[in-house]
Amino acid sequence: MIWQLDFCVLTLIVICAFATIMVKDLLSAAIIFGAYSFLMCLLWTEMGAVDVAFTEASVGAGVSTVLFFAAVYQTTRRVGVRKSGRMLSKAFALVAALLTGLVLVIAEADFPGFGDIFTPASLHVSPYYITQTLHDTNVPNMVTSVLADYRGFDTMFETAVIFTAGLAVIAILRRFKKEDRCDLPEPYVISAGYPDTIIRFVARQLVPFIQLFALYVVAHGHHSPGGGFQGGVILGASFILLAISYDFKVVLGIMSERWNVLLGNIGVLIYAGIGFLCLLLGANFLDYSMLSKILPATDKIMARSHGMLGIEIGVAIAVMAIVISIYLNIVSHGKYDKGL
Amino acid sequence: MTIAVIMLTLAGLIFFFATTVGILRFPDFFSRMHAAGKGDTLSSLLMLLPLALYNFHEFDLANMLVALKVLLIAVFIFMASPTATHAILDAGYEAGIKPWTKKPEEESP
Amino acid sequence: MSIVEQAPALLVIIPLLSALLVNMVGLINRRYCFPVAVLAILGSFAASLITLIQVMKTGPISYRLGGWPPPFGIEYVIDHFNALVLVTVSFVSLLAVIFSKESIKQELPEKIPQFYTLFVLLVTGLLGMTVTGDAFNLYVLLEISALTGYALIALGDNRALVASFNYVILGTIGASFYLLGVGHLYIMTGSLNMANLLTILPDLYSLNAIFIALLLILVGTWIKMAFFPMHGWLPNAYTYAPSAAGCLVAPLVTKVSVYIMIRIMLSVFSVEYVYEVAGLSETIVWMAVIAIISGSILALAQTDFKKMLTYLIVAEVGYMVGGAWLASSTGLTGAILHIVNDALMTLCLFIFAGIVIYKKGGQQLQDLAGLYKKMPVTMAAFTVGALSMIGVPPTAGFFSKWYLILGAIDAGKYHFMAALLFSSLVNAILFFRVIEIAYFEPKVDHHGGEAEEIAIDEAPFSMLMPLIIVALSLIVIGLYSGDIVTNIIQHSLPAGLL
Amino acid sequence: MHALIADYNYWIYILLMMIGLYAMLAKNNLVKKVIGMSIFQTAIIVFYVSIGAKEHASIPIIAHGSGHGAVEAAIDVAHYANPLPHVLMLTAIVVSVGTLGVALAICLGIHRRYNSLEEDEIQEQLQ
Amino acid sequence: MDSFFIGIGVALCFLILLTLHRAIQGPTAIDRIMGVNVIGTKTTILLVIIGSIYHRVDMFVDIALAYALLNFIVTIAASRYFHHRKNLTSSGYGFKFRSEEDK
Repeated sequence: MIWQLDFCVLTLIVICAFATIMVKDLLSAAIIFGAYSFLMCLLWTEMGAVDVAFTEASVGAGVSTVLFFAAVYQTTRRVGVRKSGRMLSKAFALVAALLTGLVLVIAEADFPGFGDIFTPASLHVSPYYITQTLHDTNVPNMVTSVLADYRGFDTMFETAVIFTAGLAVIAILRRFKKEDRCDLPEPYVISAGYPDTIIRFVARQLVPFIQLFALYVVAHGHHSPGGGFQGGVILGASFILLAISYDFKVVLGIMSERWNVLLGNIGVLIYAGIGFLCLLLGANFLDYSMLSKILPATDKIMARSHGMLGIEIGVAIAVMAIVISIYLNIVSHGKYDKGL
Repeated sequence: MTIAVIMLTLAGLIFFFATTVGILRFPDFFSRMHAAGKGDTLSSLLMLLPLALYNFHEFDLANMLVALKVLLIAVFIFMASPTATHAILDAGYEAGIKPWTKKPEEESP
Repeated sequence: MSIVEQAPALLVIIPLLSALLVNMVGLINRRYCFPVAVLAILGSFAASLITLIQVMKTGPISYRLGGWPPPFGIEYVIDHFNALVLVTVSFVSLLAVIFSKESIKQELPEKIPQFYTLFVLLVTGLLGMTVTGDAFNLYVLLEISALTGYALIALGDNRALVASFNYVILGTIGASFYLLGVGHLYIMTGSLNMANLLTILPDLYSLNAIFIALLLILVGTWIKMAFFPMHGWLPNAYTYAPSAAGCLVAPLVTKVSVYIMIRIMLSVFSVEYVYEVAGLSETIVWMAVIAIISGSILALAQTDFKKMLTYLIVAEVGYMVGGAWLASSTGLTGAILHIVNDALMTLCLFIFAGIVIYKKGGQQLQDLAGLYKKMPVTMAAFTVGALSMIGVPPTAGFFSKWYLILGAIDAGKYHFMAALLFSSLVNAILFFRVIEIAYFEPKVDHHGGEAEEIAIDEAPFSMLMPLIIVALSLIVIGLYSGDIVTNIIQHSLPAGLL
Repeated sequence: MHALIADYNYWIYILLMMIGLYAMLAKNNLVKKVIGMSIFQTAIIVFYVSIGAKEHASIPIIAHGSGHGAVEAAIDVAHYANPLPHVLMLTAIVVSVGTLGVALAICLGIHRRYNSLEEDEIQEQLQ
Repeated sequence: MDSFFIGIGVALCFLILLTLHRAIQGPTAIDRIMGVNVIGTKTTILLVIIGSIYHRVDMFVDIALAYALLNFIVTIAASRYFHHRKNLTSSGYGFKFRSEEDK
């Protein structure tokens, strides 16, 4: 960590958070929230959490902000004022927030100092990961090895969470029939927009590059920050770029809705399937070392490394499909006709 | 080498500063965008170049790769930043922002 | 590898894999979704039964995921308490999924694959939460079950969306508080494994941070279980959810949250800490008393049958929280037994409500008029559920309430006993009102006057069967609750308790 | 100076948490609540990542550790940041993005049915 | 050299603060998009600088690159909003301003 930068960035973050909450326009709030996640990414990097920073960069900058834009685009920018009971709800929220803050401040007094080397957290379990990761798994990136192997079960459910979210968005928003149970008129008549040649040209040049880069991030996750999740989000973001700069139909032409759902399934299935394969081979669930039985020319350590690569690919596929699906559903309000 | 790195970085910083002042002080959206679009692109190049140089202090393959990647970011910013500027400007024009003129009664946001 | 050894993993993996399968099969033909979902939950029911038998034979089981030793990897720990909750969860979800077949065809015909996938994922999350021995893993699973819960509730009618949104906000606060509490434990100890935390924590009991960690986790779980002042999201969410979703969410989500609370109390903090050092016992029992009384009173005020049930859930949560904090082993026994019984009772009543909605299209109390003649079997099963809710002897509800009252007397907390009796009284009033409407009130015909002959018009068999099974099981569990207590629950109580 | 900001991260996380919680409870607009929710979740991430930070430590990727079996003789634990909180927070970020997606989807659904994102206007229509 | 880079980093943070003023102040939403875009570029540079301070630039370049890519996508998405909804001046005036319906 670099405490000078730490100090500056944290101050900026608080300013951003305040502004996001205070600003009385949803689009502006979404934009400032984008800046907030940029700064968050900076904070993680400066504290040495490169993988978290990568995820925040791809998620915060790539997905969350665009999702907010899409949602604001499909609803409204207006922020109204509560007509009645305004002071009461504010007072209640203020009391709740202050109470929580007070409790946390009391707890904070007992914490070891920030950046201290001799804290329980850095003395108890984590030294094992730091010293043993190369020995156990031959993966120099400890975050990847802990994520995909030592605590691989968490990550499987993390992928399942994303899958659930995608499915939930489809279940809530997708309108399969032309007419729906709701008879309210469409809230807005949306002007068609027009093709912008410059943006299209640049996007056309960039998309293959972005996708190549995403594959690199997935494959190189053992040695550098990155991995399945980040790569998947970047892949998904490249499709989002296509959908924004070209047309909704272009993305659907490359990847139909059915394929998209199927890919999301397949991604999680690869992860759980590799775990299940280990179980069938006689080890515990997700114990990749057993994969050395079926992988040619690998010992138990390399089998762990390969197993991790396999699940990273699964995560990438699932995350890509789900990110696309969530975006398409939100931006077209579940109708899959046109978007931003 | 170190001197070159320091000089270039400082130059980049000055340009960044100029950009920021432009963004803050110019009277209307289009002129602000002018400052942001041009200053940003140039100063990021001026910043990334010394950083690439700094990593290239020892000649070896890994370092060269890193330096190339840093330059790749510069190339990328050179592609993306003008496009983004164009997109924002276009959006502003579409949305109907009126350019600033010196006449005080026509003062627009 | 033997199936017995791998059963702890299987009981979570089978539903997860089948959830994916359900979705894929749904792309081909949505008729296949239901059988796959049933098979999945049947599989995990079998696995949890195997686990229960194994636990009763050999004592607590530990399963290492990925083969890593506990503080470094994630561990499943199954003792008698888990195993009992596991069997309950999988049994209830099995009945709920069978019930959902017809109901979902009527309510959400175009979203069957999504519904079943989310349904099975919710079961996965609940089973995983029950079985895990890692504090952070529990958070991830908590979020799976929460996300599926939000979506399943949002599938209901227009009001359901608003209710679901409130649930999202409050549920996120709850889960985040839990995560924050785990973070406090982590910063003070460096470990996330529950068993490991239990051994490290005693040296740190004097610190404020540990107390606040407990407080944060408690508040988090309380929001999730809708303990009284934090119950705001529950009534609307459960009332307006699709009835098939309600049958799964209402009996299980709050109960599993109660389980988590007790698990954290016993397996992370020790009995001495939570009951003596922390000094929260008195306050929380009072809170439980308030929860029981206000839940009951709010239930009295409802005209909507389903909403009445949701307020009863709020009151029942008060039973379990209060019982767990009585600081007596009888009280804790009562709370654990009540987790099982309340899950079954709630399921019974929600299936009944689902059948009424399916047949009548409404859920007001007046819609129940004349039902005894029309649906005698349904009403008989409902009566069993209602009697159990009131606490009439042969049914299960009586025994857990009995243990709770004994526990209250043991601990000298007479206000809690009074609240329990008051709540039973209110339940009696409520359900006799319902029974009266259904039995005596004439069904007003459109032609005016009383309809002379009402043909028996029962719900389809796939809806009736789970109702009958759950009603029977309420009686069976009531008859065998002594065995359950001596063979299972007694083993899960910590040694240090009176 | 250094001692003064030793706990700065923890203060800021509490502040962010309070901002987020306030927004979730007090704001009338549903999307604003969702933004508050995101801030609330990032506050927890700040807390966790701060646990993992170590002074003068590098990022948690072992340098020059390539090749099978080429384990460096001594890996100094103090030289690398604690990877475990990073892993946990990766999961938490993913969860928060999932929650964000679902929450926005519900917002859209509500807006379609009630044509408003304001809590009090929706409540009025519900009555 | 490290302290030089830290100094540059702090200076960039200060410039971000100034730009943030524009991003928060507005006056229009498009001004904010511009401000955030500039902040994004500065952050990209800052990421590489932090990498230099850690002497592990090879690990940070990927993040910076991904960052630049996604910053571009966000900017495009935000500006496309105005191709569909031409309601710039209705709201987004000043920091504390009236709320207006966008039609």
